[in-house]
Amino acid sequence: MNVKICYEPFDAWEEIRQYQKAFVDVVGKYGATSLFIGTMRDFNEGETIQSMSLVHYPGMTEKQLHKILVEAGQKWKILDALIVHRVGEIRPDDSIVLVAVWSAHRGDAFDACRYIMEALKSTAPFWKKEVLESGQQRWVEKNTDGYRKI
Amino acid sequence: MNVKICYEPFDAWEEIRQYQKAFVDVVGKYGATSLFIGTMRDFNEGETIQSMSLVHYPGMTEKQLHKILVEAGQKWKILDALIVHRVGEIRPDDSIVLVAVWSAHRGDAFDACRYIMEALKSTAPFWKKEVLESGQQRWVEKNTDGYRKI
Amino acid sequence: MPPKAADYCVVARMLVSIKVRYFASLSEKAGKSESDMAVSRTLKVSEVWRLDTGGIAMPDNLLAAVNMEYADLEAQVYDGDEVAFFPPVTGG
Amino acid sequence: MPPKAADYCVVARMLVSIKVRYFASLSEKAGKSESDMAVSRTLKVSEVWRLDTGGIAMPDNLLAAVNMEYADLEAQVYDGDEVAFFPPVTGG
Repeated sequence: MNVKICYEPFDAWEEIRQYQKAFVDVVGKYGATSLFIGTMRDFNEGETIQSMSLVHYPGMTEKQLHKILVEAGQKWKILDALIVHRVGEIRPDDSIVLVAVWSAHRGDAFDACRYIMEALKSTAPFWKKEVLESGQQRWVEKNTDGYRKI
Repeated sequence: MNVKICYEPFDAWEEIRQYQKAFVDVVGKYGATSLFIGTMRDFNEGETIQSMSLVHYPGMTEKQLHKILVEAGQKWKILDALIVHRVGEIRPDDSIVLVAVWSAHRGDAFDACRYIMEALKSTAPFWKKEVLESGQQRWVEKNTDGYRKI
Repeated sequence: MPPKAADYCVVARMLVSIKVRYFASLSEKAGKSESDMAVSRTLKVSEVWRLDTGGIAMPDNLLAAVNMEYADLEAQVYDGDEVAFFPPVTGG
Repeated sequence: MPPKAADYCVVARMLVSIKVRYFASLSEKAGKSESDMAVSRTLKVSEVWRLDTGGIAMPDNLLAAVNMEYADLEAQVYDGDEVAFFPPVTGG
């Protein structure tokens, strides 16, 4: 299980491909991979967003993300899991987060991937500051609950 | 929304990357991508599996998969969705199925991806015949329910 | 203009062509993967099975499709239709 | 061997060093992103906020961590600890 913080743009597909190359011992064991990729949109709460600054708490972020992966591993049967999260100056269409879970069966992979994503959104110390079209900046105040239907 | 049947091995990450290249009109609009990849395991029901033959009903398969995508689009707000499914002779570690859903928010992407996968597993006309270590062949009799905890 | 007697005769001798397909374990059970039936009336899906397989017992979990859409065993089959029989699907 | 009076004196003059960090909107509110406090006793997290910010009203949704783990505002802070204050997280 691995956590990676990226200071530069990352290619989610390439990250996964590279990570899977090291999968010598679980080849043939995993039947299910569930992934989530969060991508920067060019709109939020009715405004056009030019760019975004993503700050984090180095040290606590990694600690908290590892904790989330361990918790997911206690709740579901997972073979491996990966979190990649971007920080720094972000542009629309950049990947912000990648969560991947590998398991023998799909129920575990889906549930664990979603759990990790929700736990990350509500507890991992990252904060977004948006730059609006006008150049005005604003902190994003809170994340929504992804399980709730909007 | 697109459906693709592959007669040869496919690289899930490359399929996605290529598919996203055509995303001119939704760039900046999707904040969430949920993916599922089903991979061939080398074991099933207590037996080692050498290879597998995946047969389908050409014509009905595509029709049924499109129907599933349309239904998902009626239930959730999705911007695009893709299903890639392999048929033919399959080896352990080969990708069998890829489901990808793009939407503005993660709740819709997660829910729709899982729905599509479960609907595919229970209604799309594909059948697996496993070749065991002994060379003996057997048809897989039924798929399990991926929402139920095993 | 009222139809003439000859027209009725043509109708009575109508030919209903049905394409039948079997998939996965059912093609092994039926001993064929497809056949073309020609009958003189429309049939129910279950009758297609009975006539085309020569009366092989219908499996409990049999699924059927007419023209590539899932169909009930009681559904009616018309001339030119394609009827398929298969076991529970196991893709994905 | 019982402690000597001199040892008690040393204990009474103990120095508690605490690193304080502020993130996101709270670093703007506090006017700093970090500071080093030196006090003569252990403090609760809420006291660290009060003393280090000079009494800025505590936001309702304030979150705190001690040594990079979420902590209650009533939690005790010891010498060498790092205390962080931040608003609700918005990553992902």
